[in-house]
Amino acid sequence: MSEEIVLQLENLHVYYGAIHAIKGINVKVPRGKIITLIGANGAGKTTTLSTIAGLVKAKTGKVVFEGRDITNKPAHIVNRMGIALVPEGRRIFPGLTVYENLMMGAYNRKDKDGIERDLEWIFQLFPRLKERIKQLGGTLSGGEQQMLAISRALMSRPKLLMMDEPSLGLAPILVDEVFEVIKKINEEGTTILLVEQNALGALKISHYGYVLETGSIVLEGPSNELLENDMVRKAYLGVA
Amino acid sequence: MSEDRVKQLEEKVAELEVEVNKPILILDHVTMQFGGLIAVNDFHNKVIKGELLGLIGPNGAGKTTVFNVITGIYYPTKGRIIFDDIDITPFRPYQITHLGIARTFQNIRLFYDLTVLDNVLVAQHHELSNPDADRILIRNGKPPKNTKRFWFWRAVTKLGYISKEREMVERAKDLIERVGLSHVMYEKASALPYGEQRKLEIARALATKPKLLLLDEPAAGMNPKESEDLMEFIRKVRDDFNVTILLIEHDMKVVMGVCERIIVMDYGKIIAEGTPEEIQNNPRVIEAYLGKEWENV
Amino acid sequence: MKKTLVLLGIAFAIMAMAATIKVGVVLPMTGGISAFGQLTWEGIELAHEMMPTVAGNEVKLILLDNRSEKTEAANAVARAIDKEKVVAILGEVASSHSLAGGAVAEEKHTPMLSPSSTNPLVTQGKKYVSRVCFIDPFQGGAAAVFAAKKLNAKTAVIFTDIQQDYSVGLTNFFMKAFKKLGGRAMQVFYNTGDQDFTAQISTALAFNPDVIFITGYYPEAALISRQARQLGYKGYIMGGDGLEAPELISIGGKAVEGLYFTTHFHAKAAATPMTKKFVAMYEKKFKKEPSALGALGFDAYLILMNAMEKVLKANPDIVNNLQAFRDALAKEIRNTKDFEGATGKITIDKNGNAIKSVVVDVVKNGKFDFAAIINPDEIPM
Amino acid sequence: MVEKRLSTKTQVILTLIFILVMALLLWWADKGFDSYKQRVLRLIGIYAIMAVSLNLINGITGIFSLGHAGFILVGAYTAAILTLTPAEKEMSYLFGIQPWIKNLHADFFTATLAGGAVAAFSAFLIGWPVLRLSGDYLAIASLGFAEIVRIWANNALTVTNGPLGLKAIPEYSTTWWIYGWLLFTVVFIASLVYSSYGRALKAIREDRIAAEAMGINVFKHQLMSFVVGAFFAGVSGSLYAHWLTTIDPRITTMGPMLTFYILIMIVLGGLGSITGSLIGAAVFAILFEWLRDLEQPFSFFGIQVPGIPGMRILVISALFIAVMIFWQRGIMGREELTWNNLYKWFFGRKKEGERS
Amino acid sequence: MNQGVFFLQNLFNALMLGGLYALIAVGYTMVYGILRLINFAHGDIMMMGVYFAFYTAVIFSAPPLVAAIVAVAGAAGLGFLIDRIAYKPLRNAPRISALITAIGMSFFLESFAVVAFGAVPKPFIQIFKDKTILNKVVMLGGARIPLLTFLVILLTLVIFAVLFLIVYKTKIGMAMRAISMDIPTTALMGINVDGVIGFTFALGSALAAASGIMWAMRYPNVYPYMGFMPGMKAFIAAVVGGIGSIPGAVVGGLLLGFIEIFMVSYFPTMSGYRDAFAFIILILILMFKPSGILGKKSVEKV
Repeated sequence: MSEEIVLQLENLHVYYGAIHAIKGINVKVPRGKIITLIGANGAGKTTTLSTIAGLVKAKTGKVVFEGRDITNKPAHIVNRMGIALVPEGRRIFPGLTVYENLMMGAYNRKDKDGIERDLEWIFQLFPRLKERIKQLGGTLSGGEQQMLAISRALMSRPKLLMMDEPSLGLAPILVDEVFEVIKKINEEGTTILLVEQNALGALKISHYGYVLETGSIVLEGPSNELLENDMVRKAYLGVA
Repeated sequence: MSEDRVKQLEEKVAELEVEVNKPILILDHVTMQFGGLIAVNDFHNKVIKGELLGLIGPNGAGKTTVFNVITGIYYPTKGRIIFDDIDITPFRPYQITHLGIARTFQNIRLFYDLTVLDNVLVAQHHELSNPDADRILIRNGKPPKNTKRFWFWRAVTKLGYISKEREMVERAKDLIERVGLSHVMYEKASALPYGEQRKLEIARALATKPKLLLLDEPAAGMNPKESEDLMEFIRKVRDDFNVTILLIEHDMKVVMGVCERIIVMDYGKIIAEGTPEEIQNNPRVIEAYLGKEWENV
Repeated sequence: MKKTLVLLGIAFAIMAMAATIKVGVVLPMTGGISAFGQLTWEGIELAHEMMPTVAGNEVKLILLDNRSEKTEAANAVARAIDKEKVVAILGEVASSHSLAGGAVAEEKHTPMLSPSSTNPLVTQGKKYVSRVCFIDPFQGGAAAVFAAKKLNAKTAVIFTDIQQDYSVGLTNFFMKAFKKLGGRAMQVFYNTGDQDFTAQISTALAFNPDVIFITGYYPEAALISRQARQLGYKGYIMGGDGLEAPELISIGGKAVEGLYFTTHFHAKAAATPMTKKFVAMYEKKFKKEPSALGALGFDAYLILMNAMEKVLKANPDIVNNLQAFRDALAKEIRNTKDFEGATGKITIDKNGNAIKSVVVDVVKNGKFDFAAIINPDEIPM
Repeated sequence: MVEKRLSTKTQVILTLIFILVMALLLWWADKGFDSYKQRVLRLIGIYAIMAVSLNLINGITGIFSLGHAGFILVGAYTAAILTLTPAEKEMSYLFGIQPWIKNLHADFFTATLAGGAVAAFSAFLIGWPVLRLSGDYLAIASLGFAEIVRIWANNALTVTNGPLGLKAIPEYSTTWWIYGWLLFTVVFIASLVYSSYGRALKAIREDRIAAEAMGINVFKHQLMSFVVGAFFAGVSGSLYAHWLTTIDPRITTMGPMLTFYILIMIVLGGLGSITGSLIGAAVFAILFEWLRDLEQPFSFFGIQVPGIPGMRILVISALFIAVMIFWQRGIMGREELTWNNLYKWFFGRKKEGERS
Repeated sequence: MNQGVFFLQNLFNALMLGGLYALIAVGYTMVYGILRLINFAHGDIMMMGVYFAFYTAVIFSAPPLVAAIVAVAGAAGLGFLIDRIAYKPLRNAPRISALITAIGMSFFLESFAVVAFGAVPKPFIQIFKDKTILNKVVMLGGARIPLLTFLVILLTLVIFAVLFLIVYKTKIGMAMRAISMDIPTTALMGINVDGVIGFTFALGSALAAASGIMWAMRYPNVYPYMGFMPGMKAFIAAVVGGIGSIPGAVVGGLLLGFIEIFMVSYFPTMSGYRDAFAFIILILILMFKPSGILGKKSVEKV
């Protein structure tokens, strides 16, 4: 089966000052799939996403998106090419209303009708946001903020949606809901690169996974195989 | 038996229980309001000496606010906080620390530009320099900690300082050893990996010689393996250092695994309280917080 | 052959004799009061162009900026004396700077000649520091005489720039003299750099003064005049030598018409030949009307050269003995008598202060015009 | 693993030798330098005291104070009023003088101590409101207080002689006095910084909330740092007044500009480094004098460049901006030039390999 | 002069001064609002703007309006450039570094003006002649009020309204507000953050130039240090009003203008303390309402 690769990381190295955060990783994201990166805190998951998004500069290596080299392009250019990132900790704009937050996502879009349609779609996905459309982002609860952050990213109609720890800090009951939504978004045609600590949840919904440890990929494979892998089970699923 | 008698006996039992399970901390109908938002609503509970108590609840339920009220960062809108028989409600955070409550933070707050050793040493400074907490102790009929007088001049002139400093360093090194960080003693805190930063933060809190230790999401950002080590570590801390521990945690495995009693909060209110088993089977908790997955664990 | 050698020898001897004499110029060329420094420098430059040599020796000016700061004022003087090995120093402008720099010059036994520091303390008790301008008690007295006798003023409001020692000093001397002459005076304060004086003016007008006397500098004086006229003040406006600058008129516009101020020179008043020469040269070089600061700088240079010439004529070899030269020069400067400078006839007394008449100018048709002259003996001291 | 370090005894001996060598050098400079170089040398010493004291407040404790000039002014006036004789004061106060001010008199050492003490006391008073603020607000409020003090000095004619300032102050500030006080300042502040107090101050700088949770009375410690810094600022003010021999409350003499200059010194040397402040003060004082050559006419590859006044400050401000952009940590960063660090520098290169 | 007229006169004096402070303060507050940077060079940009106008008018004998437009455009360009060169490299540095750089930039612009334009004050009136209608005086209930006062007040209102529209009703305004909350996340939305910040600087600097020209028409004295005190006062006005808030800048500016004028008018012996008033108000406000009169309170997250 030949898959179209949307995003490819080739031997990527990233440094924070003297700290070698990413040590030559290779990742492929095929169109229409959910790919997940799992690993402990400090393994380099967030750094990988930040590098793709253009927030952090790579030292060597390449980021290729739809055949074009986008390594070290500024964040706003990367976004305009079709990559959206739902950052860790949600990072919604607390002083903007829910509506304005969503519009920030659609900042570079000119098609008014399309924006309208996407708004409708998002309100279907998250009916609760519609109720709170005039509220300031900062007054939403944690779960609602996470939904808003995802919706905001979707408003740019990304070809690739990257999510950094969407389940972080959420009540267990909400975690499941978030994974459900991710799955649904993917089923409607968006390619997703997901970073999670909740390895179980992430692997359950993804197609393929990479395991990151101190900046290197130590294991990769189809998600269902990783779920069975002894090392993964021990270190990340907490199953002896 | 008459109802009165039953009541009397019950009261007697309760009294005895009080003797045995003496509370170290009482939150007496505490309410914390920010503008229109009620972050903590009539929180009424206690922490028993020596126990390992968990505080859980969804994001924004007011857990961290409870910590901030206990440690004096916020002054509660209503209610009192009694620690070790002293009403600490009006006290400043540093005074509360001096009386014996130490804490860690949700987003680790180390002194990043200081070495591991210095981070721990900072926590011992107050013992020597803070006579005003002594005054509080004396006023409440407790033995003072005998803070050194004229510590400032000793520090500057080094008269009667060097031996004390040496003592402090010894104690700090010992503590660092006990938490297993001696290999990074002279590293800057910022250079430590995440897990060790968490440990350092706990070590630093322990260096203030607390009776009660508040841990704010100690397992955040740890993988299951690390979390398991952490549980072990927390239990060890409780036993070795003879402290009472109150912790906020999201990782249910940690909470259920380590805590003896759990309080569940939602929208600023306590919605349930009990042993891990009781909590896991409490329908309200399942509905508001845990979800079905936990029902039959 | 022998002849050539002799000729060469003579040539060498002449070259050896014709030394370069260094003169340090310490002025605020940047910073808060840099305008005064730059105006003074114009006059000094002009005089140097006119008289680049003294007794066959080339004069080299070394300009040192003091950034309008005291620390630098003292450092620059020290540098001129020790590093640049200057014979004498021209400067500084502001009295407070001259005090800081003067202390250094005095200590190092180097003559210093200030063009425009009018505070009495600048030369007090010093042997090496002199000036070519009159002192404030003198100026304040002259202004009071003019106000009381020529303008028949009975009441005066004095605008004092509380940040300028010059202004505060002048206010003090004017008030004393004016009260002695039977007038009533009141004081209002402002700060250097203030732009809005409407509050002070409103207060002043309530006193109903015959004359408003502004003891500060021209930028504020121009604004005070404008705003006073806008608020309907009809009486006289007066000021001290700090007002003399073409900008007074260009900023003040019609409002300063009829304004009187005491100053150091006017072409019509002290018609020395040098005045005319100075005015002509200045207008040619800078394409604008000369300023009093420029004239004082010009005179300071010339008086220094005059003294130098006398010293060198008496003993040409003194060029080679820096300290002796400095000592002799300092003495000679204080022997200046009836020197005809651009600002009139100047005599420097044994305390280092210039004795000269005070000129009163008036603004007429957008130009500075001569109004009166007050001689030293008219002033009640 | 044990840190590579010299024994305390070696360090003490090295330090004593260093002080002795410096004293000899100073003695030589005091005899051999012309007065210009001596002036600059003394100015370096005065600047160094100002810089080290501001560094305690800004660099070590992390209180971004812009009010140092105010303390310097208070110290300068207090000391100058004390060393001037009643007769001298009578003469220079044009608007009359408060009798109690007139009759105050003391020797230079006492006057300097008093200058420091009054500055420290004013810091104690100002600290109560100012230290309740943080960040930019604190910076602006402290700047405001310094300006209020300066404006007061400008208006209080019978106390300070207003804008006329104080003149003919005796030139007591010899090289020995200045460097003696500098030594005392450095020893005092260094032994404070390298004690449990210093650690507490640094902890406050790093994270005041965590510091408070460690039992540190943040306000009291900040106030202490503020007061100690102000004391030495007052001392430097006294030395400054008796070096310059005349002071006034002008904005260019004792205004925000002076604070900014000291700030440049400590940022250049490295915020948080005492030795850095010393280096910064020296670099600043020397640079300003050295760059005077830029303002003299000179020839550049055969082209005659006329002297342009103002080039110095233009070049220095451009350099300063460049330092901030490319070299934010300054010369020393937060490190100190200690024997241990020198030792590590020369012999400790292997260290990185040793660690696993 | 009777009491009523005296009061009216001072009222308009205060409105004029306060309006000018407010105009300068708005530029300060915008930059602070999005970058949390006290742009100490703001007053100096105003000074440069006035010089631009002066030289355009003198060298090219341009009509006043053209000179004003050139100055506003020039200052906008300068503001943009300053941000690019000096502040942009420090976006991720501690805020104190940026603050110190701003102080350095202020020194730089001042000394640049000394070297390039000379320190001798230039009379701005040469361009805007005395006969300009704006210098006409209107009699109002016995008080004499220059027409310029009305222009300043009107312009303050207009600029305030325009800015309000830009910030709250346009996309770029939304982006500006977003940047003030979270820079990296704004970049993730596909917004050229540096472009928006540059735009803010340009806008603030253009405002500075516009207010500088009016300042110079009222106080026609152009010199390299003219920006320092107005800049300082405007900054205080911005803080007093609530820094980051545009209506706050207007309120703060007017308040400062009123207090200065009325204190000096009714307590003439205190006029030497005039500059101290501003600082005393500043400190009082910081003590009792640190976020300013109209500022929002920010709680530090623990």
